[in-house]
Amino acid sequence: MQTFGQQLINGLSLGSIYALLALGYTMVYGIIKLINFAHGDIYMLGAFWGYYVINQLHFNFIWAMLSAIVFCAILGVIIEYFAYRPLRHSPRITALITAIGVSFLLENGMTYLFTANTRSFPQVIKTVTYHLGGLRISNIQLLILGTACLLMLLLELIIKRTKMGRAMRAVSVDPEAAQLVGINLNHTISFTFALGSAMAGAAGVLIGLYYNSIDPLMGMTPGIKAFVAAVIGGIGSVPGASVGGFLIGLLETGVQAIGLSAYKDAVVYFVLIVILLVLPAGIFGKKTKEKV
Amino acid sequence: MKANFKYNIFWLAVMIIGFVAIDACEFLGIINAFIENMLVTIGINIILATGLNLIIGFSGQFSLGHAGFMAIGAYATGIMTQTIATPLGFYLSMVVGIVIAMIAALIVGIPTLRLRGDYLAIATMGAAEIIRILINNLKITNGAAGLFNIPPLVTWATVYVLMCLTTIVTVNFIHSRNGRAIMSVREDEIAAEAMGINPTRWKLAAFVFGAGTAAIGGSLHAAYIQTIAPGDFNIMASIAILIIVVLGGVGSITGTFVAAIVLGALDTILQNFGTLRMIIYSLALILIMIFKPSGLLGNWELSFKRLGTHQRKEQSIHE
Amino acid sequence: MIKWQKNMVKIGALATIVLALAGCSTAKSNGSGQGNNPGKTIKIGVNMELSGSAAGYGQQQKQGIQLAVNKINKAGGIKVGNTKKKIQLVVRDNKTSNTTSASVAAQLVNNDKVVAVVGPAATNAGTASIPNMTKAQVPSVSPSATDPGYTLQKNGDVQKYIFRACFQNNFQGSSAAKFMTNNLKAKNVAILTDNSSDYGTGLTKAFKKTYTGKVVSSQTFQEGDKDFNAILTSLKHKKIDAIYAPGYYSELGLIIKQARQAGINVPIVGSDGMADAKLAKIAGNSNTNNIYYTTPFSTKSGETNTLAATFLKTYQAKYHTTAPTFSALAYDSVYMIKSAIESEKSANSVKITAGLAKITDFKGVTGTITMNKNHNPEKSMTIEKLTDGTVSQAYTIK
Amino acid sequence: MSSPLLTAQQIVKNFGGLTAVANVSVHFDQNELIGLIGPNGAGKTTLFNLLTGVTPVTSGAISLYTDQGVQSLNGKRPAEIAQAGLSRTFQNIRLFKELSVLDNVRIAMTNHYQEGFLASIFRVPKFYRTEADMTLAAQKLLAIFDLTSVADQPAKNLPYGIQRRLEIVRALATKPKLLFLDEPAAGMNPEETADLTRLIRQVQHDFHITIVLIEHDMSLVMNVVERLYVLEHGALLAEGTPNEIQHNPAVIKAYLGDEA
Repeated sequence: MQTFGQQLINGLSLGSIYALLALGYTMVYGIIKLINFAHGDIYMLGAFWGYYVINQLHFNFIWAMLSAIVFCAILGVIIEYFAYRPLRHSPRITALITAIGVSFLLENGMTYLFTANTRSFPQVIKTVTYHLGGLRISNIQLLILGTACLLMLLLELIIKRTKMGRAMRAVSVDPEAAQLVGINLNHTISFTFALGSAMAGAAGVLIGLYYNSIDPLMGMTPGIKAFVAAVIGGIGSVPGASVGGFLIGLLETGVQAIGLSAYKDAVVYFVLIVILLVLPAGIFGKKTKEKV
Repeated sequence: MKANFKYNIFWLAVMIIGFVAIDACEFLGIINAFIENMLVTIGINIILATGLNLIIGFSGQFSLGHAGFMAIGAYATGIMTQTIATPLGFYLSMVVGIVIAMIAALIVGIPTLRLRGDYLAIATMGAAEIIRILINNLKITNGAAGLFNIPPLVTWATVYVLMCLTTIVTVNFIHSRNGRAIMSVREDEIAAEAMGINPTRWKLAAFVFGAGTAAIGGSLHAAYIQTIAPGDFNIMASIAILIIVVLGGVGSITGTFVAAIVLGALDTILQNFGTLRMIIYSLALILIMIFKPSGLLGNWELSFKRLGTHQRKEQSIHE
Repeated sequence: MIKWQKNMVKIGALATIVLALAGCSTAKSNGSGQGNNPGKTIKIGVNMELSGSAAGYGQQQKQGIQLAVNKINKAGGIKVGNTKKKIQLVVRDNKTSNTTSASVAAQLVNNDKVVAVVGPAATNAGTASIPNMTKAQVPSVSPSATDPGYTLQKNGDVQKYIFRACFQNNFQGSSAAKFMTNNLKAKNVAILTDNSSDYGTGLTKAFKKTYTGKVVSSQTFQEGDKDFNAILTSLKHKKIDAIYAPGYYSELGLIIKQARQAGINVPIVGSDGMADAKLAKIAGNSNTNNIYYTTPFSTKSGETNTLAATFLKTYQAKYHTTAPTFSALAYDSVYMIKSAIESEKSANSVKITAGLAKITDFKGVTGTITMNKNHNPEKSMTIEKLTDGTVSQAYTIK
Repeated sequence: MSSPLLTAQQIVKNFGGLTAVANVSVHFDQNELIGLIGPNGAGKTTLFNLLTGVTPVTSGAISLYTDQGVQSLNGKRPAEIAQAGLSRTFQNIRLFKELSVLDNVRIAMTNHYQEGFLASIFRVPKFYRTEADMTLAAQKLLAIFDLTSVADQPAKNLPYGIQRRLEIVRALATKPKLLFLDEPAAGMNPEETADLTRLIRQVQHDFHITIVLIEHDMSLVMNVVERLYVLEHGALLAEGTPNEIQHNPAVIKAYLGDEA
């Protein structure tokens, strides 16, 4: 029972990481239907930014995180402006390939500039492990879990309650019609990228701190997993991304707990396929039926 | 009929001239092992990308799992030629690979092909990863260490001939009743169904066909490189094939040829740039996509028929 | 219909020509068979993982290679007969891809005309390069291809042109097993294997073959994994005396950290992929206790081996960090080639191959090396113990 | 009266809590030209979709009368229903836009020309013969409807009226026994509508098939059809000849209420 409780904590803490990343995926996809392959790499850049400002400029944790959020938001807007905006009216598969190109560029550019070596992230917050009836949970795990939930609520609020959020929803349903009612398409999409990338930046610093290990390819695997999480949850849906993230986290933990660690990813993909077959648009996705 | 035959002879001549040219260059030493390596890689990529283009470009189904089927072909060859190290053994293993890949494609395709767009992409990606993880954990495949010392049963000539054959078969498939049915499903599934075309069946046909060609590519890869490992067939490998298809132009087999050659040559030239190679490659990718959003050739197709339109009229008169 | 048959005949004729031509291309003989010769300089190729998933390890090896070449060139170069020739490095990136590794090998031997190659780092990339190396009769020394079969052909004969500077898996795995039984008195162990390459799986196979105690649990992880809490939690309540975890420092650092934080304090034993100062940096010094690993190169060996001492010093001066094992192995690879050239008094690639096969009592940074008949270096192994993140003890195994 | 071709008995369709079609029974006879009218949202297109299998019925029976006897179409996929001899056009034109006019027609003939997979791949003479037969048949059909000149053009390049016509030709190419036309005159000017009227008569006459027509253009409907069904709120309001319907008080009320 105690082991089960501990595994639940492990799963939730892993899931909160996927959820953090999946939120950014889901937002960008929701609005321009682009699988932003470079999202995982923006997360990597956030981690590296944190690494440098803490080591070189001696920022504290809060400032490092805030500055990483701003840095990644700007980066997201720049990438959107140069790489995706020219392709807005092109086939979606073209934009996908461009996103893959951006991802390659960020990974290899960072490898070129900073070498491929793994670096240890400066431990600006000392890890404290709390013992709760035989269960262990660290302050950083709680921090990540808290941040993931907080950001999810914040996003939900922005999307549901603000003017920009309304514009985002409008664009995601019908960009042309949104323009007709006076919504600035470019601003809205830039804002979405800024928001999504900011979340990746926050995730980068948090996860860098948690695992204490960063490298230029760190965004690849979590990026794909987070995308799977977003799809399971119903891509485009904020609560869906979180649920998907936690689901994958718990699933991976469960599979490893019963000793099938070699098949952990296979099980995740299998569950993904099964969920899509039952719910073709994910758990929270809206089913769209073509009108005849 | 006579006119059709003329075009076929024309294409055959092109293929033979290509073969003779490569052979002559090889003989004269213009093509050394390095260039040959590049040409073979390009040839294998053409086989892989043509099959994927059939799935993506012609049947309109976004598959991201091509490397999984390639892995099946590669491992069939890797395992079987350990015991039957003859050219016959290679062809036998290739056939076995094709059959297993097609069966796997059926198992994957029947449930997933009802998904649409990106959901299908992610499901096929998952399926390919499951195949790779199984290979990574099986004894017969030698797990993560992969297989090496695979007998060298393939020369550039084998790759060339098989490249021509798969292309002919694929193009013939597309330019037939089958191909038109597949394209109608891409254009409008509901209308196609109202015309008596079973969309699931035709999507599946394209998917299974593509998987078969992927297995051929895998077999050739295994026998030429003589080393295979599960890591060769990961998501990035599927994406590499997808890049060729999109860069050449979705729905253009000619484009697939051009893109495979351009990317193959680019990759080889970039080998001289050391660590900068992947940076230049990714920049090139982004720039080509921005300036040529529908691919290098769009959906343009090289056709001798179109080059001689007057002959077409002649043909219809004969009929 | 008759016309059609006529045409069929034509196709048949053409097909015959094609096949004849195909035969012609394969029948062509393959060069004179003398290998590559040096020009004014001795060209040594580097076929290395400089991008892609193994880039971290490849870049460390490249640093070791460059250090060795700089040192040799500063001293005037390599003595070939009566003249001294400088080394010219040709570094090429194989992207951690087997196909590219084959292509890079072909380019190095055919276009760059190198007389020897250092690399690749991984077994698979290495085996993919073998056909081209063999065809051109140019030797390669891999600093870190550990699969026992790497230097062997299918029939068990040695690959004539393929050498390595590192231990093969069987030796490391069985040494670790003996060490855990004899020194750590571990009767029940758990195994945690890096399942993404031959390295971890090969070591585990060798370990299981030798280990006489009970393997309580055998789990795997993938390269790039960062969260091991689930596996570790499942081990926590099992009765284990030690953990055997063959893999690289990037993942092992995290395993150590998360194990210690989860309250698992049993010894963790690994392999030379762990022998890197970054291990303790990632794990945190306070967590890096009771850690052992097999390695050919001990940072403590500077105390007895003067070569190692100078290497460590120059490496520290140039790259501002303690030299990792991969760099040391790559450094030795270059010197092994140098030694082969000097003993054969020729920098012809076939001669270098012969020289490499005859290496005996070569004094290297990673020990005194003798090349055995299977092109595996025989040298002594060290097991290092880490306490508070630094090497506290070193056991030598013969 | 001629013998029945298709009957639908008490068919019901519920979408969630909403009843789109309630207890509708219709019968279409051999070689008949039938109109289906009703205000917007009356469930006309839904009825088409139910009969052609695009959406499954909640309850009720659909039967097709063939030479081999009565065949139930319940639970059949649209493709099977199409193969059984029911074809249709769409309210919002659904041509294969990127493909040529000729290919649009040839695709509809897919099930009538068995080429065989291997035959097509290896281009045996039989393939060329089948392909030539198929093309010839398609060209003949195009010639009848005056589309020969645009045969090689992609369907998306055609003007609106021609696209509608092509859709009818494509539907005919499946060799149907029963053809459903969903608002064929929508968006046409009076001249084009007049053309269409002639066309529909010609089709029925030349191809000896049953045609069911949804149309808002009363001049067209009253001109060509022999019998009419009127739907309102998913239920059958009236049935009869154009003359009867025009004088049916319930219909007049429904229409005046709708247009007022």
